[in-house]
Amino acid sequence: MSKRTLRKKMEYIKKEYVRTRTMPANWYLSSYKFKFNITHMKPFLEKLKQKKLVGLQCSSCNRIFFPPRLICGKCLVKPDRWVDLRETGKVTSYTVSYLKDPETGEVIERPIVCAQLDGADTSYPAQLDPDVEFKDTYIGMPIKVHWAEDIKGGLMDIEYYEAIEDNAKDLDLRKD
Amino acid sequence: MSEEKIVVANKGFIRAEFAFWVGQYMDKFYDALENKKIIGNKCPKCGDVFVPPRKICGKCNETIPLDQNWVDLPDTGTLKNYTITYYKINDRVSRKVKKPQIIGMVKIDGSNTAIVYRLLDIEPEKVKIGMQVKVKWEEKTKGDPSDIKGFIRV
Amino acid sequence: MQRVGIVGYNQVKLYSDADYGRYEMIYEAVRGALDHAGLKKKDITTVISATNDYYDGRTISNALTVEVGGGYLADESKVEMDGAHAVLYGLMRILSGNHKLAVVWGGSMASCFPYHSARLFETDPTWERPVAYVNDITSAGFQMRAYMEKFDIDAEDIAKIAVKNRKNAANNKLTLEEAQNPTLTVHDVLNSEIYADPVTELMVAHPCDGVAALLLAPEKQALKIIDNPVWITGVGYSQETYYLGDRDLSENKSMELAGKMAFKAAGVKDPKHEIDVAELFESYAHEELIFTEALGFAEKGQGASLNSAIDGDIPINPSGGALGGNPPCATGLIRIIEAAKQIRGEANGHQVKGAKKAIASGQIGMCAQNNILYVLEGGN
Amino acid sequence: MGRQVCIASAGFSEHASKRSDVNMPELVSEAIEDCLKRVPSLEIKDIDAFVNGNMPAFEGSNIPELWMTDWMGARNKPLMRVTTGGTTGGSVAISGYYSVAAGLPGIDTVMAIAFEQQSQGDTSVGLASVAYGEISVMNSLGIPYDQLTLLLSGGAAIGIASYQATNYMRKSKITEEDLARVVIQNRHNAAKTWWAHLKMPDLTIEDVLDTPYISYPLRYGMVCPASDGACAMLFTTEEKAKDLCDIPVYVNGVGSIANETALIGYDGSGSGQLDLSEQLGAQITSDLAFTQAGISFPRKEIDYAEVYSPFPNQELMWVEKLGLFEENTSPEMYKTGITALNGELPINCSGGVNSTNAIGASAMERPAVAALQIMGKASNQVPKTVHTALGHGWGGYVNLVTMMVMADEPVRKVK
Repeated sequence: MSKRTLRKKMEYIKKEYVRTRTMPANWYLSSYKFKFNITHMKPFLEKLKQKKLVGLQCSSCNRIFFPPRLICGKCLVKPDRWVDLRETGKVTSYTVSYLKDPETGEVIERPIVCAQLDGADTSYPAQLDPDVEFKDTYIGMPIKVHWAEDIKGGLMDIEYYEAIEDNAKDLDLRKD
Repeated sequence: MSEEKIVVANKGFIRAEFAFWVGQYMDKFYDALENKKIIGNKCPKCGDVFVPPRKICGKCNETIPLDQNWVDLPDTGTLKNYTITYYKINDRVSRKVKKPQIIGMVKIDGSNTAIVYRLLDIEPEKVKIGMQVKVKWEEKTKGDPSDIKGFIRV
Repeated sequence: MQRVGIVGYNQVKLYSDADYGRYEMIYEAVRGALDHAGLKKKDITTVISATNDYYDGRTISNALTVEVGGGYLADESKVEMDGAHAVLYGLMRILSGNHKLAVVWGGSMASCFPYHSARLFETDPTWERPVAYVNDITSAGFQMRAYMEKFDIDAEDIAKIAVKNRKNAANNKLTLEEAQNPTLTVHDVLNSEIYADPVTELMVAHPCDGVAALLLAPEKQALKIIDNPVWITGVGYSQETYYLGDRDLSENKSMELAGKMAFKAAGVKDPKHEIDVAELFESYAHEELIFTEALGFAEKGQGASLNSAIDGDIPINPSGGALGGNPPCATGLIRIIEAAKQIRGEANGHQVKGAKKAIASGQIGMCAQNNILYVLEGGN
Repeated sequence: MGRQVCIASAGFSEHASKRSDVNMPELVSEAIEDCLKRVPSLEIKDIDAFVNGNMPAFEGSNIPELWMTDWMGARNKPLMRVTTGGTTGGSVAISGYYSVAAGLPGIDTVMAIAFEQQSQGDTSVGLASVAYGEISVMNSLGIPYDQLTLLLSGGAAIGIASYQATNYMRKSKITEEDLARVVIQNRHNAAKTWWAHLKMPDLTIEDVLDTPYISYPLRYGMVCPASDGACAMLFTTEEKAKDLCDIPVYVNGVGSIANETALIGYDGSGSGQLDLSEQLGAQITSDLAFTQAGISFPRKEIDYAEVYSPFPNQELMWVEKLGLFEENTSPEMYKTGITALNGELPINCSGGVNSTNAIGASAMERPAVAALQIMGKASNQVPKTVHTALGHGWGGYVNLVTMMVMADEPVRKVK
């Protein structure tokens, strides 16, 4: 956690234990490899290049996965139908991250959201427009894809999600 | 799918560090090693002597008190078993080295267990099970297992 | 013990560096097992996986395999031992009466992790691990030397086992290509590179990539699912002490105890004559001999005199055994699958004639510290 | 089919941030000693089998059961190792139950042990490695690592909890004060539990709200500690348990239903759980366990609950999702003292995970404390008689749950 410096001590009843020596050991994840089959991502990434959004649909339970999934866990089959999705969606969950700016050392509060595209049945962590204050973020907030300037055919082509006007009449749904 | 399969194999790059508390029994043992001495502890029930010391004797499930039953042991022992290997293993990789290592299982005289260390200054052909060996101490001891550099033939 | 039916199984072919994603491989194994039994995802009530955090390079190695392993909204758990131990937990869950169909899968990809380093993590970190003299390689050498010294056995006898298993592996198309060798000789084995003298490279079950899955069901359900389930009638498992210096490495106490427990449960009184085929998880060729003796197929030190070829007295590892490919966490599971295949007569190319009762084993630890043994039977 | 299973005893080691005086096996042996103290007629050699577990990557040792064989008394005994991350303890307890229930010949008395010596390891790297592969695959799909770190600053346990907290806060409209109140109750309870870690008898709501945010809305003062500790439970058959102890605790229902992975998901394919505070897995698990235990009205029939709540918002959420309270009413219950030690439905009287978190052991300490409450032997014993209790565990990638329902009376299994 990056906020170590800001910690304030909380006192509790402590017991002291004899301190014995330690033996060192390391776990080098650098000696590991992680293998993934990403064949199913290829059509998705190609569509992204054309600024189009597609989800992968399980033909057994009709759930639509965005980003595409290798396996539908519910049916234990490979989803194989591509469906077009709109650029709009909503925030399903959010948190605020506190990261230090590497240059100024200032702690920046930025909202990280889980975005669900309209029509899709899954959400994924994404970034919100940097201009949106974290205090204005709420669950159910409508958002729209903001494309990056140079499209590379990667997940970063969706640079961030911008907030759009909330048409919901029921303002109760907003966070207080 | 008829398309060609794409499999990516990504390398990791982080590392986790660990520091294992050795506990008070082993701490005493390492204190002794630092002074180039070997100590063990004795099960009050069956009388087995353990090197390194343990809290519980597995045979009788008897707890050995921390402040009792310590035994001073010599730095000599008998070779019970050995193997020769070109492999060297550490936490990160295993690799093959040019010069083989002879790893021996040595029963310290007066103890009932055996410890595993390198055999030094001996040709592989001359190693015999049952031969008498002696600890070769590291010059600068640190109070860890590497204080015993290995065993040499008496 | 009530019998539990094996109703389906599947094993992905073993590769030294598979062109598979991890999730894809798990999915293929589990889906294949369901298809083999003609079942659907919704039939699964519990899933037990066998993976290891240090083999997969991730904490909670089962957390992200829920979907691909068929665990979505099923009672899920993980046994961090050999696949054969995961079968034990699946078996317990079935026997408790709480579950109707258990999926057991296990495996890992040895091409993705430093196998020997991960094994080194098993050693005592306060004493042995900093200097790393005790590891899976040296312990193999100690074990073979102890066995040879105590019973005055030639390395040739042990090499013969490696030759037999590697030849058998050549008849089993699911084994590792590199392990198969129909023309191997004892001379080749003894003159291959030194692994940990007296063990040579060809006596070692080298780790590889692979996943296997098995379906278990209680007696009544099993008979509804398929006509010829294979029954697990006995199981035994045990663990012996850790420090190599405390153990008599020339024999294997834990296998002996596991064998006693399993044979008692299955009502096997004379294993030597009742068992038709054995699939043992031997990490090294000499372990097969030590196990045969521990199980009472031969007197202590006489293991080499037993004819364990595919047409011998007791065929041992007709599938090639672990020497035919050793995917960590799956090998024991594959042994059970191979034994089940023998009983169902599905072992193409390496079928033992008239196999009705089989045993299969799994192990973990240095010098097979923890062993598990199953007795499998056919017939309704 | 299947046997009746009883808990005859449970034991703990002392928990602290650094148990620097013992190594892992010695820590475990402490818990076993404490467990056997409560069953004087049983010796370690009478135990037929062992089930073990911890969270290995937090501790740096692979299958440490092999090494600690002698310290547990497991020499030449059957042993099985079960690990499922945060739920490890719960999974080990459940496998202890199944080991007895299965009725394998010769296995009647089973010792289940869960432990963790977190001070030895690197928890942050351990947590990062949960989805390390997923992070790398997202990188291959075009997200640079610096972006990923930002996205995944909400990826570790605390991040997940803050997602849950925002979701829960939206639904129940609670304030941070409500969260702090839960913390106060736990820490005060911990002060009365001998083995607990964060004993804070004088903590106030203001103290908690005075600490900085770690991740909105969770503050430093609300978050669980990292502890070293071990827990042991003794499972046995009905007949043997009656001999061993006065009040055998019957295990009537167990469940551990897994849900879809959340947040980045497996393969980096996104979250199957849209609302992280929904916890479908927990709901189905509690349904399953309550059905097995013959409980139709948990609110009325459960006398005591131990839920796995490293963060206060989770405690509020779990008690609702497990069916103990109506949706969005639990903050009120904490305010009115219903969940306090002398309340109608006391919750986490041991101080809960919020006060003591030795990850591998935490989920076992829940059923262990619940069982001791039924026996009347818990160190912070509730004044009323406890007949039925539950112990719950949570972990994995927001997707694994364990639960055990216990009572002083058996629910007979239908043959």
